[in-house]
Amino acid sequence: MSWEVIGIWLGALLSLCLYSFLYKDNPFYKFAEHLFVGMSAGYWVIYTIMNVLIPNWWQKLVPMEGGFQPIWLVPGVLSLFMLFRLIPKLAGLSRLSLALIVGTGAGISITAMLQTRALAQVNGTIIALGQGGGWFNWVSNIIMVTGVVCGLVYFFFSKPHKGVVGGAANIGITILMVAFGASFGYTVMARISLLIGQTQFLLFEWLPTMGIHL
Amino acid sequence: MRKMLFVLPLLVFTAVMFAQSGGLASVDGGGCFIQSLTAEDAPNDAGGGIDLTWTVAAGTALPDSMILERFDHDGIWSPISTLAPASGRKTDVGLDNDQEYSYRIVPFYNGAGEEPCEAVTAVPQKQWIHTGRIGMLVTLTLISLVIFYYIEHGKRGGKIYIRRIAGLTAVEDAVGRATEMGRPVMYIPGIMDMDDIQTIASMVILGRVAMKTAEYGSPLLVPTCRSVVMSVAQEIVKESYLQVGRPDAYQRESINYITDDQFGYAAGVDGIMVRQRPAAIFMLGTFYAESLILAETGRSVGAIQIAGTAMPSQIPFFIAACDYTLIGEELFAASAYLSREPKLLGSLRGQDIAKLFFMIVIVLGVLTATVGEAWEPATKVADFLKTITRVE
Amino acid sequence: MRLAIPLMITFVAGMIMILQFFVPATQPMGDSLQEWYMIVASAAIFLGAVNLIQVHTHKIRFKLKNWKYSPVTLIGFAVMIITGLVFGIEADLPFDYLFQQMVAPMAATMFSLLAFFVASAAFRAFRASNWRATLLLISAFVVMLGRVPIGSMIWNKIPLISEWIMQYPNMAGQRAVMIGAAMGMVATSLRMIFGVERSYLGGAD
Amino acid sequence: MSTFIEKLGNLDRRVIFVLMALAVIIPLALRMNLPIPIDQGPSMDLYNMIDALPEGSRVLLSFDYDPSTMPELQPMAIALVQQLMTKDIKIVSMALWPMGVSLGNEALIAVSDSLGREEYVDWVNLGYKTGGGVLIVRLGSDIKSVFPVDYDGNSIDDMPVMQGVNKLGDLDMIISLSAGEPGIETWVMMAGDRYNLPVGGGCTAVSAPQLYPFLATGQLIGLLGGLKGAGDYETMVRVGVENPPPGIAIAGMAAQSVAHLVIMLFIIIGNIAYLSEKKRKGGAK
Repeated sequence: MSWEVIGIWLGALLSLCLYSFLYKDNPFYKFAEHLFVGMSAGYWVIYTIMNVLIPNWWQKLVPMEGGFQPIWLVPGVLSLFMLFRLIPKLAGLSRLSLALIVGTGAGISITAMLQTRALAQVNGTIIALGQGGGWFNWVSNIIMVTGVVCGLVYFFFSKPHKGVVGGAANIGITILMVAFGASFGYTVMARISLLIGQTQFLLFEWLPTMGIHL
Repeated sequence: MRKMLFVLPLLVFTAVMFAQSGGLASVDGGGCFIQSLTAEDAPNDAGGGIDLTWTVAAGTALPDSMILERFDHDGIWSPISTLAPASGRKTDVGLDNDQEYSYRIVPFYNGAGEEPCEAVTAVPQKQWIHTGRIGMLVTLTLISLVIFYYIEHGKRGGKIYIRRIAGLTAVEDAVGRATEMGRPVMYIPGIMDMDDIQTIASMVILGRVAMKTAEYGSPLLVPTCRSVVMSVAQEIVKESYLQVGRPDAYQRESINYITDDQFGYAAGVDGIMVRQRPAAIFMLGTFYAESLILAETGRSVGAIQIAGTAMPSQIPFFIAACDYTLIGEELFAASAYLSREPKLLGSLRGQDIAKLFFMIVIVLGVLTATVGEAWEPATKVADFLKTITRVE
Repeated sequence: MRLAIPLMITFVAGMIMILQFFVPATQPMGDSLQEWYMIVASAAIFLGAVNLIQVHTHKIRFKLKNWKYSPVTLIGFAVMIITGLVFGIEADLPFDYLFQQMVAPMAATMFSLLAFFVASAAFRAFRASNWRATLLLISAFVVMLGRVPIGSMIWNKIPLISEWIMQYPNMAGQRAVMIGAAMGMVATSLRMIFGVERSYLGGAD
Repeated sequence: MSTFIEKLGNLDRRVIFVLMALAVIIPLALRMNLPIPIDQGPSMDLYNMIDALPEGSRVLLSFDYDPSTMPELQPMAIALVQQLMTKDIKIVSMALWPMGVSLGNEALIAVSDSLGREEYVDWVNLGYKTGGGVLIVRLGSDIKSVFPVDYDGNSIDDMPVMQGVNKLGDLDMIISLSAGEPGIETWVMMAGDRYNLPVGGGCTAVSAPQLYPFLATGQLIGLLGGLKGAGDYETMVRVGVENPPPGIAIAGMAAQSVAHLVIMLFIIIGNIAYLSEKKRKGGAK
């Protein structure tokens, strides 16, 4: 029995264990779930060490061509502070590391979100209603622009949704519902694709190892 | 109010919109197979770059290949790149700022280099303002000003209304119901790390939910996908229990790390759901494909589910499988809604004004663009609006 | 006072990231900051690892419910760590083999459970209980039909209608959500950077 | 009668699960085959955009997915590589997802061998580095500092395919096959918008709707959505090619159709049950 066949069996049996959850919770699922959690946690630890900490930190602190770059001690110390969470007396120091993570994340988000999610979308919505020509495009474009504007009205929090604002918000939530329905329908296919992929694995890779060829 | 001072430097940047061209050097080939070669400082970079463009003359014999050479302060011409024998552009990078560099192109026929065309010179410089992002800088400055203005307004006791958000009025009922049934409350903060703004928003809401579970005395389970989120959650929940006066009821071990793996996390949380049978499940934060795996399992154990995310692709699944869903920005309004803290309500008011600004831009832009098709001058307004919302 | 230094770090880090976006000359500074932040965020994974070990040894020691499965988690974790440290992570070595043959199929299986859940969620949730729910139902139904060849066999206009729904109402809705959420994110980020919101540091004010 | 229909409305979800499983297994096991009509739209746009690139152009192909989304994205990878290599376009590939590297390599090697292309001359796989958006920004200023060596550990300095490619701006187009973040949206934000490069690619069907706005603004030039997009692309790439390799995506489409029908059937049953219950309750008043 080759390593490849053993691998296929491992994968297939674990898959079946996890699928058994669809019926109800059972010892097979519990086993696979616990194994999955443990192995994946271990994988990410190793992965972080090998792919981030060694190349992006250690090899910069102590470059292979020799020398020592003390500036890289700073992230090292901050990382250490983060781990001080484990020592109650020193736990407060981890706030410094947390502050760096949150600050950098917030700074990146502001520009990235404003650029890609707000300004670019506003820019894309500024169109001539007659664009494309013909009454059908007029109607479509009007639906689009009204949808964006009324959708935004729905997200008004500091104005009561009454009168004109209420009417617009109602149109807004209606458009949102149509959008969510469409997005759901569009996604069904992807979800089934995944099942197809797993089924193909079981039917065309695992069954043949037992001499069953479909 | 002091906080608003930060905008001053931003305004100064905006004021220095002056052009900073490093000078455009250009030569006409004059008989050479290269019709024109230009070199100029690469725009909007931290320096060290020179943009080169060249066009090949039509009607002359094309060389087999061309070599781009650079003359730098070492005083020698050194080849830096082989070019395809066609018109093109290239950016030379890694240069020293404020030094002069010259470039020329040497043609190769049958493997032998011939007389190069005339050289051009440019000086790389760093820029202090990204010219393609000035519109965005102005917008960001305005939005920040408005938000901080209303935060101050709220702090000073200005009255700010907040509309009803169904999912959030249900928080208290959900926790209450869990207590009656003697079952735990589960809080899932998404699968991203603390640098994600949705996770941060979720942590703030967690503080509020924890106060409720502390008051009602029902156990709170917080399985997390990230280590940092776990430790922040522990800190926040502990603080909430302390504030409500129930530090004894805080259980650190019920807030734990599962695994960084997206589906490993989903498998683990599903397991906890079917075994602990929480009566209320909160799913607030950034979610990807695991959203429906969690929500359907939560549904099958009969929990009241309140979900919220700004991920457009996952909202439909939460709507289908949960009792209440906070859509997009509602997630960020949650902390203000639950706490009614004036500064947060103020911030929300500021966000509304910012949205109003974008709505006006859209409506004005669409109207002028539409009118512009019949009456030319109106397009100028639309073009202006498109320019300020375009970001390079 | 104990929060003064962390709040200052948040402010400086946030401002550097904003600045480097608008001021090209400061980009190198932004790049280094991002590298630092990546290192610190990654190193925190050890906190989780310690927690995982604590939780499961605790379960075993006190024989809590389902404690018999905890050794499975611990062994799985240990095996990955040991094979990774001993053999490295290159392809075709034990660590990679275990990942490819065990972890990856389990992830794919969990992911594929969605096919079932999508069906049950659609069955239960898509009821024409009011006109808005009916619209949601119809748009989901039409788009679903438009995605598979059978849709166009029933009526060749269905893929076009489905495409139209995606391009207009869907796009309008997505845009409204995106712009709104962006404002929420910008405001939250600003509150973080300027220390208006600080509960994440533990302890309100 | 009405009570039976109403009972159907509260069907145990496990019945649905069984039928879904059968809907997928039976067509696959019997190898049902349904014809695929190609849609006009984002898939066609991507095809045309690549088709218009001159011979010898350089394209960055980023494999931003992992085995869990292979069924949808791997067929796209193969079809795209086929189109690029057939047209003699040079491929510089990399991955933002660790598992994407080997998946991408499989596709590259398979197609490259069948068409007689040469590694390092016609294509190269730079491998994976962590960092997502940050990484892309760094690639924008200097590729060599991020990837001094390729996936196999060879220095990229000496590779013909990398001649003249120092930063993202030296490439002609970016294609990302993306299963989420970091992925196509990251490329749009960090590379497309910043360096004014055309960005296209493929994604899982689930993320397609949220990428639609980027198509409309031109931030994305084309997009393959899910298995359908992959199937379309396979069909387009196969046009005019002698003895095309068997399409992986086409095979799965039959199962897709049947499974969709089952779900739609359940929605209809659910609604009939719901309406009949409502009617009866209304009548009883």
